[in-house]
Amino acid sequence: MKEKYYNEMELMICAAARIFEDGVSVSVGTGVPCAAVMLSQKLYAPNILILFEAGGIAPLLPSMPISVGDKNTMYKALQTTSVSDAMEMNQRGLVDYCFLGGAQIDMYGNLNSTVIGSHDNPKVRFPGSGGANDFASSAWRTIIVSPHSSRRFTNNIDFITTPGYLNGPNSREKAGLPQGTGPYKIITNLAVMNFDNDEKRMALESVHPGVSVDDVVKNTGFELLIDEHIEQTEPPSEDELRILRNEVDPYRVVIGKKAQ
Amino acid sequence: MKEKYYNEMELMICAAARIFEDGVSVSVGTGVPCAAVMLSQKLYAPNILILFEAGGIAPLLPSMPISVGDKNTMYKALQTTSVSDAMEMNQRGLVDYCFLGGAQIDMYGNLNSTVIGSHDNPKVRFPGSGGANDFASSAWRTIIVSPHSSRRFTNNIDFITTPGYLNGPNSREKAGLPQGTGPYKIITNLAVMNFDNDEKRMALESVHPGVSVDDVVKNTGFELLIDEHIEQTEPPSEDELRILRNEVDPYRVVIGKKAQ
Amino acid sequence: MDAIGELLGYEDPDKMREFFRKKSKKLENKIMKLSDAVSEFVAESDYMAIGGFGLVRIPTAFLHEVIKQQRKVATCAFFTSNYDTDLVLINGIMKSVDMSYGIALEALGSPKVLRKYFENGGIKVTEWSNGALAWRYKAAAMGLSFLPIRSMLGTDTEKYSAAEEIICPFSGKKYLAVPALYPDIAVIHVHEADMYGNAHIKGVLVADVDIAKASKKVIITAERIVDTEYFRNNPQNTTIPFYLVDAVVEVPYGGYPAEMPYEYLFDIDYFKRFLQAAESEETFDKFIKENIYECKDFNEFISLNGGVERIKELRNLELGLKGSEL
Amino acid sequence: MDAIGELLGYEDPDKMREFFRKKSKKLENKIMKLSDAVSEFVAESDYMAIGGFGLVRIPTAFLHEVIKQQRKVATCAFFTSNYDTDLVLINGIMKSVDMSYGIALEALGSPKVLRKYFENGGIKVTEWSNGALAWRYKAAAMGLSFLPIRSMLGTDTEKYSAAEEIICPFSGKKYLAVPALYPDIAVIHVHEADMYGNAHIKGVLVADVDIAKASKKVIITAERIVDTEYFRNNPQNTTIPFYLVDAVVEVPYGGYPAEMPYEYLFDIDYFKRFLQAAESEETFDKFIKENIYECKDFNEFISLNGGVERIKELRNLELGLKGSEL
Repeated sequence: MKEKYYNEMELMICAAARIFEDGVSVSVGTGVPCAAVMLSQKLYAPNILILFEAGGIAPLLPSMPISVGDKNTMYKALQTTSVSDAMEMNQRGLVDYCFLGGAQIDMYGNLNSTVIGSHDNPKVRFPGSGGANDFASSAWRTIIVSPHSSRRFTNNIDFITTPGYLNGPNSREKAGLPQGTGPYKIITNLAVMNFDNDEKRMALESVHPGVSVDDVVKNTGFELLIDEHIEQTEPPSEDELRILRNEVDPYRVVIGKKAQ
Repeated sequence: MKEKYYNEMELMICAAARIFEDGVSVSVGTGVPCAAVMLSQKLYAPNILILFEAGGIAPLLPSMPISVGDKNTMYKALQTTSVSDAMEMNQRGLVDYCFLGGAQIDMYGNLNSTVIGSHDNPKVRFPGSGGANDFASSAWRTIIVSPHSSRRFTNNIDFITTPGYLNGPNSREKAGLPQGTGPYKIITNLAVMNFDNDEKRMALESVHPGVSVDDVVKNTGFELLIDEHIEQTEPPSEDELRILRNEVDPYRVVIGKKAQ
Repeated sequence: MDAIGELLGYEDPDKMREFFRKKSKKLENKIMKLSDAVSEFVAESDYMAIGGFGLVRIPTAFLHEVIKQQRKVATCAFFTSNYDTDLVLINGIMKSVDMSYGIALEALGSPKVLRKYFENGGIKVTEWSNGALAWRYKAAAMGLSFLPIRSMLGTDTEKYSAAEEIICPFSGKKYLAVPALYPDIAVIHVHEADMYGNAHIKGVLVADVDIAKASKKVIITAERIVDTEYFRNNPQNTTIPFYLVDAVVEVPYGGYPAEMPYEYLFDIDYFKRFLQAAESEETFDKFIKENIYECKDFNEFISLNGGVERIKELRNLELGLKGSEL
Repeated sequence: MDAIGELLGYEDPDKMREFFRKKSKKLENKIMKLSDAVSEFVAESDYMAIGGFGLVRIPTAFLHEVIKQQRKVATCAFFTSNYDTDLVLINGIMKSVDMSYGIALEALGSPKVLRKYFENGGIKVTEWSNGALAWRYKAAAMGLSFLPIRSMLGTDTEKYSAAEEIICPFSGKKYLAVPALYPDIAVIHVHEADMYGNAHIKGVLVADVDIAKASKKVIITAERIVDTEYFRNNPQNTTIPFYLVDAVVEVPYGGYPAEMPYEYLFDIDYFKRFLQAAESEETFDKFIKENIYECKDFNEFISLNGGVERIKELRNLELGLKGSEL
């Protein structure tokens, strides 16, 4: 039924777009994160401050960038600057949210985007951290966007590229990472998850329409914290879909892709 | 006799101007140093790279600056940048010479421009280090320009604002300062001095025309190293004086002052 | 060497992160009247940082207003500073300062009356070099609690600073760690700003970008307000981005009697009068009274010193027009 | 945590100071032919750094010439890099690399053939984040052997790096010290340069200013050569000053198929062909042969891919003209 009027990618983008309070700063890359902040800017958070690590600060994104430094990332920007400047803005505590993905995620929200297999003899070599480790280290809240499968959601993570809560409570602080930071929400094609405040472990927040709690459990390779009562993720509204399809991504660069 | 065709200030400027090889970089402030590099640029070192710590890089100095960040320091400059950028250029080893002065100088070329008397209850408070300590720490060669008196040239220096050879051989390196740096020459209204390679102590190099070695000794509050044969400082040439007076300092901003 | 100077303007970097987190990142109209900016933002407990260098791009209008309102600050960085810190000294409640350079108008001389503040032992000085203070701002600007540097080592400047020696884990070399400097308030004079606080500085930047990033509150005074399109159409013009800025004040000629690069030269005659007056308490008080307290606003101060006619002369001098010479 | 990665590109800061001391600071004509710049400056023992980011402002012409001449380098920083390091990999003699991001064209996908270089265990990787590599360049640019940072701590990225943990003497907090990175050679593509090497970059600067300061030899490729007056009349345009630069090469469209901000967009069709070809060794070898080895120069490469007509299209796309859309 839901397929009638939206797809999984659209749902994920809309769920992400609703997170932001007006006036927050968000570091984004290409794809879903960018679509989400563009939608948010148009509907919920007109003052959202968008930044790209290549140096584009507060552009009026006319359409989806393909490269993190391309013309869209500096279109009508309020500043064009450098990687270190953007990273130092983050290190100073000025980045409220960052958006990340990964090939593997464990229950503490640690991410792997480096290798499958051993580091020195990998089965699959991924691009590496990029700016992910930096943003996840110092941005106040990390949002993770990912397809949902037990292969990806696993505690047998081959390599921690990017810090979540590391080994649990206080381990970020012990490692030297800035206080009060860490993963905040995870949005997949099945559900929205967050992190338990005490245990710093992943907890189910809502399941998408048509998805059962059991579907999520089956597709998660570790034990999720699950409350007795789990809400349903609010489906995309008409407004959201209209703006997403007509203004944010008219060429279906992102929403035309499969979520998995 | 010499007063007939040049004054002490002109002699000091000309003596300084002859130090620079073509293509060296020199950090300068206002006054004598600036006149010297301008003269040098016009006569001896057309490719001299002049920098001002406020951020003016390679200007075509049209006339004497009065402030280290004023319009002359950026006139037709090849770059305008920042204090830290200039200081980091120096820290990277890119500044060949710097020019400094001080209220007191000891036999190791340490300079005081902070206080006379005790630090917390000074008899006289001077402006402080400014950029002097930074340049003297990391520039390859420090040139000191000063009036010559036993009050100024003293080992009872009240405060080491800016490092010369500190306590003698190896003490710069032990303190952590970059290798191979230190004071190079001292130009006063009486003489030119340099530093003994082994002892790192001040040595007389030449006395100005009309000045005896004894004059220099009497006006120096510590024992100078003095070779048996001391040269006479080359007096300003006609070319030097013509350019200095007509092009470098036509309003006699510097050469109209007393050297003492 | 153990440094014995007082550590001023330092805070824990995580505490500062919490502070910066709460700063508004909204595009809001931040334009204020000069008098309101002073009364709203300058507090007695403040550590103040001032932009510009020497006789260049000093936020004079703001500082005159600080004196007029008899607003005092607890401490201040005397960094590349001349007339600016002289003005801050006039209010005279500072007990401690960070100092790399001060109480001298470079080649022009030193105001005797103000030097006495230090020579009477009334102000405790923590010593730094210009580089060290620039790097202290930069440490804060980079989100670090310290930066390693290679200056000051082995000198009394180090001894009377609040720096600490550390060892590089790669080279084994000794470095001096300078602590981050987080001013409570910074005042920076710029060429152009928009209503949100985006600001453009022409010519030498001194340490103003790092000061803006390091400071808790940032006041921009601007020669003129421009439309935001000015920045959106050339985002490399944005020397200081809006999200760092708390208030924007439009003050044409707001740097006078200092130089505003490409706009007007410093007024050397004014500074000579200032230095002359500073020879005695009596003449100095009279000078300050006439030039600051009794001027109803900054325009009146400019009028008193030659008005727009004088500015025109200084403009011609700055631009090298009409064979005018310094 | 003890990091176990190989330390690459590091040197003692005093040794580097000696090196930088000897670099010419003269205003000399540094313009060279592309082929000469490659043959004169690229050596097999080199650590190479490449300017730009992702699909943007890549010195393609220079890198194609490196391949044509079969010049190899010993190692390279895979930093914000896509097509650029892909090209360097083609010569395939690197045994160790510093890597924060590589072998992927961001949203477009990953060249399978080149990924194999890593998956076959033929290249040892020292891991970093983009921030860490940017800061490694910055440490060198600041004249420091290290910089403290707050990234990478607690992760395997730290473990497989060559960083060291240190304690801030003021806050007592743990920091990661990253070692300075001094490339032997850097190649940076810019909008305008003069014959002396003064260079202007428009739009995002990525890490190119720090790379230019950190590197022993710096090659600038420029869309166009301009007169030095261009810089003297607006010295804020000088993104990279002449004294850092060893050679200047004029290569119009020298970034193609990458984007040159404000000039031409990246050629997404080319990159799709590239990725398609990279599905197998055979098709990839053919693609590289056609596009690089068999092109007598960079102009021929552009002609092969649509020539100036294609550039015009990309220019219209870049500038958003004629309702053209990506």
